[in-house]
Amino acid sequence: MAEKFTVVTNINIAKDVFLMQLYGNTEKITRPGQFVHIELPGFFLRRPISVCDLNGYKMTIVYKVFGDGTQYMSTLPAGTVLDVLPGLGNGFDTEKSGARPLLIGGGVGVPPLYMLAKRLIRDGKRPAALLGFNSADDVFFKEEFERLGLKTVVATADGSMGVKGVVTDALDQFAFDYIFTCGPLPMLKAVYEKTDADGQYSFEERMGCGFGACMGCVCKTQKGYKRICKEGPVLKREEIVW
Amino acid sequence: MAEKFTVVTNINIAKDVFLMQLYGNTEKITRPGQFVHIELPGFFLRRPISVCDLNGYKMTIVYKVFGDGTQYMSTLPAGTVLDVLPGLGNGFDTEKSGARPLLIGGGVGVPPLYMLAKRLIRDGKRPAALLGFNSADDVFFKEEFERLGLKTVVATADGSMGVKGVVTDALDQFAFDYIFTCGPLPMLKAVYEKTDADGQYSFEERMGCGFGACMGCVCKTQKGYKRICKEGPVLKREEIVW
Amino acid sequence: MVDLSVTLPGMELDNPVIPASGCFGYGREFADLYDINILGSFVFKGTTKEPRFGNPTPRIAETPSGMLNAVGLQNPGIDVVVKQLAYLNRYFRKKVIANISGFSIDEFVYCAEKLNDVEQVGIIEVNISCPNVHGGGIAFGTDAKSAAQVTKAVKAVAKKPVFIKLSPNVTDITEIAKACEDAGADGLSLINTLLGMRIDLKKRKPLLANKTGGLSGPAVFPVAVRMVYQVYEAVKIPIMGMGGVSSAKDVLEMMMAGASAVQIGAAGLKNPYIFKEIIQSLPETAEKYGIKRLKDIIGAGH
Amino acid sequence: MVDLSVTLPGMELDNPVIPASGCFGYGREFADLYDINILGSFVFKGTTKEPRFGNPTPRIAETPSGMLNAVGLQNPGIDVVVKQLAYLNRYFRKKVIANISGFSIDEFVYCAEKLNDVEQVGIIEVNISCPNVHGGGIAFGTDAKSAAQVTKAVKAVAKKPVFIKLSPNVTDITEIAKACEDAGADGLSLINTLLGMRIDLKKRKPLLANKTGGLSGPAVFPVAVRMVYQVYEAVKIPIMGMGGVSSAKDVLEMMMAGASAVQIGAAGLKNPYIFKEIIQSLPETAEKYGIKRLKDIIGAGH
Ligand SMILES: Cc1cc2nc3c(=O)[nH]c(=O)nc-3n(C[C@H](O)[C@H](O)[C@H](O)COP(=O)(O)OP(=O)(O)OC[C@H]3O[C@@H](n4cnc5c(N)ncnc54)[C@H](O)[C@@H]3O)c2cc1C
Ligand SMILES: Cc1cc2nc3c(=O)[nH]c(=O)nc-3n(C[C@H](O)[C@H](O)[C@H](O)COP(=O)(O)OP(=O)(O)OC[C@H]3O[C@@H](n4cnc5c(N)ncnc54)[C@H](O)[C@@H]3O)c2cc1C
Ligand SMILES: Cc1cc2nc3c(=O)[nH]c(=O)nc-3n(C[C@H](O)[C@H](O)[C@H](O)COP(=O)(O)O)c2cc1C
Ligand SMILES: Cc1cc2nc3c(=O)[nH]c(=O)nc-3n(C[C@H](O)[C@H](O)[C@H](O)COP(=O)(O)O)c2cc1C
Ligand code: FES
Ligand code: FES
Repeated sequence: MAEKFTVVTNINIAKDVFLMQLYGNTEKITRPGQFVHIELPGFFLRRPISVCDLNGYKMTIVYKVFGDGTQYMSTLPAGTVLDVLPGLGNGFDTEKSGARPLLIGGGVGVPPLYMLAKRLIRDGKRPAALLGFNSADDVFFKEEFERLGLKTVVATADGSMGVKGVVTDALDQFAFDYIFTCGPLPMLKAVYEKTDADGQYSFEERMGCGFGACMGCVCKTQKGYKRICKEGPVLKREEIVW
Repeated sequence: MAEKFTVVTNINIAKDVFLMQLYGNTEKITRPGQFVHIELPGFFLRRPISVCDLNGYKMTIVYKVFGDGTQYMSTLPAGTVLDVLPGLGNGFDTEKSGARPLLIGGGVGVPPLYMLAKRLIRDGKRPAALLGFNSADDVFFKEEFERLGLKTVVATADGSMGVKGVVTDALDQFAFDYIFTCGPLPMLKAVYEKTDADGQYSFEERMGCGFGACMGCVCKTQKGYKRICKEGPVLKREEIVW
Repeated sequence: MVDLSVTLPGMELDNPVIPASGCFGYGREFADLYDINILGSFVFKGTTKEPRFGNPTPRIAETPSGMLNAVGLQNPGIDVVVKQLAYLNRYFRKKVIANISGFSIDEFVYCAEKLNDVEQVGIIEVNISCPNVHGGGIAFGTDAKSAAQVTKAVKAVAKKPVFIKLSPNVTDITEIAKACEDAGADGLSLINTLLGMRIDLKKRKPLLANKTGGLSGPAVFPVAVRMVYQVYEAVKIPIMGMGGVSSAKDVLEMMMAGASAVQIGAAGLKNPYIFKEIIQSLPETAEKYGIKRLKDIIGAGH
Repeated sequence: MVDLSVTLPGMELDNPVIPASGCFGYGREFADLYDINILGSFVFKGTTKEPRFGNPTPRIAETPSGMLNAVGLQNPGIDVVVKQLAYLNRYFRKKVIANISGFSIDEFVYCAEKLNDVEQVGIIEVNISCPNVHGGGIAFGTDAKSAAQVTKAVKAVAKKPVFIKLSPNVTDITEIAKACEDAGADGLSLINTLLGMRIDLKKRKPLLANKTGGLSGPAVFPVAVRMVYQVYEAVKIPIMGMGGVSSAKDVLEMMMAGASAVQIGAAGLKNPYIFKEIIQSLPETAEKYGIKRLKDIIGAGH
């Protein structure tokens, strides 16, 4: 009775990174930054993956092969039916955004920012994108953000594309009044420390249920303990306790 | 490195009974009465199923939906690739057969007798077939045996087809000098008790490995303990201890 | 029609399906998905005297057909919980089962007393077996004498029937079960989680911040069935059986082993709809095995 | 190139992969499939003083990600086994590990003595933990004192290094491990199977003729890792780790928990080629985690 989603495409778009389109009932997905929890045959726990784009009943996710589960996912042919819990988590609150938000993504933190960018544009904002990767091989979605009309800067740790360094080394290329960011913890922390701008930060945690029942994913915030899967994954800057 | 077999067809041929054709390397299958051990995704142990027919690299098996594993098997579409250990067990020794062997099968004990019938005919014997089922709905392969030219009698427990009763109630319809039989334990025992004819009996046991390593399937015989998966599933009449 | 009803001390259940403690919160998240009044009852999250944050994260790891958790009894403390329970009847009308934990006998007693006047609580389940708390929590469940002491102390104050929840991490679970029965327990719940560990190959460290965690899910089912079976032969008080149950067939198997009702934990974390699915398929499944009244099969496997 | 070699008392192994007792017979069936000299070593089927038929069938049941077995130590008795071992070198050139069981200390001693002169036996593994034999077999493994007595008695006669194989069905495995170490054990093997049960819903009886059986396979892996981890911290003698290992990654995890070598049982019954597959993929897998010599990661998870 969870939703059934059918794999439409599943293609390799960067080193170990795959883009999967799924067809199914997406009605529960209301905000960018929400995630879906995907059951994979042979694995006990579901895998949480952010919604990257939404077009009616067609949902796009982008994932990196990290361990056995995502490795298995990357082998699924079109037509595979997956059991999915859609629309989990709070997602980004676009109403809080300033007029010129900067979207900062690191690695597989980039995908949810794509749907976010579309929503912000729809709301009349003028977002820009700063995307961090390890190397040119890992880069994806630069063109996609550009095609949406965003000023898009890529930073790579080895300098093989764009700015050499981490995202915070390229912050000065932007004028912004708000931040939306998603990526590895050290990146989130560096962004937090390097800027005073208000903003929203999306976190990761290992999950049991993904819908608030097990207390597996709890983190400490300025406003008490929160479940990353339910009151998160997005925390407001002022809530964060490092 | 076990053999990969691809499902070619998987069709319902009687109540809860399916015929599956598989394509793969069948070279290890040398005798009728041998079985294959099939790995099913999501199940820890393999499922032992007798070889029913062999045509080069095409193997036919016939199985009944009994529990969760065979239920799952019945849903597999053509093209599914399965991991199979082929050619297990001793199989029937057709050289020992008399000139007019009677093949007695009960339920899903019938399938291995089909490949056996073909081999016996090739060897110049004149086999006949006596097939027992619960009800007309359950009957399968009557025509197949007839098409091979065997006199074929069906017995059903409820009398809805052929002789009313169990196989031993129809024994007197045959003149035979040897018996090959496969079916549920009570049937094997009844056949053994009702006839003096020499013959070979195929047994079932729950298996761990299926290839002789775990001692999970051992049964007592007149010649010491034997592994049903290795020195069986076929025992000679004189070996049997009930 | 198959009769699904079963009986526990002080509770008549429409069916034996009960979400297990720590895997259902207070039911709120599930009530958002479907009407949870279809359940036999549910056990709410383990509660202690003082509020507890629990263990640092990661608290969850995956295992073959199961999971490890090291939540460590995160809860707002019994006083807050008692207050919140007043609102429970807005989405659940039946009696619930309260799960309490403690680090000293006094703490167990304190929690049990607080629950005496909470009308919606039908049974108190005393968790002497949580493997994820340091400082003695588990010691009560691995030693027959301490188990009996906790039982006696809680029974002395509790106005509700008391079930003791046993740990599977013991050499002889029947010894502990009998000690609890002798000390006055009205029933037993088993099993809690098996102590396990995973190691992160990249970090070369235990994956869970707490190092070890409790194993649950289908992987433990055969261990749970065995323990329920053994305890059923050792005691006369009713058993709530759990550990790896994830289908209607598993419910029947657990009952045949000796359970009067069946709790489900990990399987409901993976699939929140499983309680509904199991309750809906129980009649048909029972019929397949010639079962007319579920009550009839309690201990039928002996 | 990754160095796969590891060392056990009296044995240098090309790699840590060792088929576990009772899951490999004497290797004959596997030697028919591929050259088993690729193995680090193997442990042969548990042997007792007298020949044993074992338990009635069914002896095997399936469980989620695992299996139950109640074979019950079927073997032709140590005298016959010793004779047969003379032919082993026709298809296996390396040293093997002998697994012995008994119902009294004398029987263990008898078997150990018989093996003193069998050149190809490198280590004696003393199984004080088989859950499938009635009449005390398991009692040795669930009580520290008895475990120490068996160890001392076997050590007094054995000319080969002695590993004691521990039962996981205990409250505190470190206590038993330390008792064995103090009594002179050269090493420890863990874990044997967890006691489990399945019930046949149609027959309303335990599925196994023996009622209970030993659970093994991937389901038990996290329990095994936890126990190896705990025992590694409690003793100084080497550990052979096992329980649910079914991939090269699992081998590494078990070694990081503290195992000097890794045994594989149930996974090889499901897939007889798994030993070969794991040994072939170990170098690549190790490299992925920056491992140059497997020896370096023994206990690295602590
Ligand atoms: C809210 C959220 C959104 C995410 N969105 C994306 C995304 O859009 N694209 C993407 O590539 N990745 C995303 N991730 C990370 C992704 O969930 C993990 O990479 C993935 O679960 C790894 O699974 P595995 O089987 O390959 O790894 P394994 O290590 O084999 O997984 C074992 C267990 O650990 C969990 N796990 C491992 N790494 C993580 C992690 N980083 N976060 C949470 N659980 C983890 C797995 O879910 C599984 O339960 C997201 C994580 C969260 C929490
Ligand atoms: C040598 C041999 C040949 C066989 N040939 C055929 C055949 O050609 N057609 C056919 O329909 N059936 C055959 N069977 C029986 C078939 O193996 C079982 O019906 C099947 O394994 C049941 O699996 P399941 O998952 O549906 O049942 P479950 O009960 O869910 O299976 C659980 C476990 O029990 C084992 N098991 C259950 N019943 C049997 C049984 N009768 N024999 C052995 N293991 C069992 C399963 O293999 C599995 O390991 C044969 C059995 C043996 C031993
Ligand atoms: C995330 C999680 C949290 C748990 N918290 C508690 C708890 O607070 N109190 C308790 O008695 N048991 C707790 N348990 C144990 C379960 O109630 C149950 O005994 C165990 O998980 C076995 O059942 P299962 O295999 O169906 O999950 C918890 C289990 C899980 C998975
Ligand atoms: C069929 C079978 C037979 C076994 N026989 C023995 C035995 O004779 N002696 C012994 O010490 N362990 C025996 N074991 C236990 C294994 O050696 C091993 O300790 C256990 O199965 C855990 O490892 P695994 O999960 O890899 O199977 C047996 C296990 C199985 C599955
Ligand atoms: S993952 Fe269960 S509460 Fe968040
Ligand atoms: S099934 Fe393992 S020896 Fe026959």
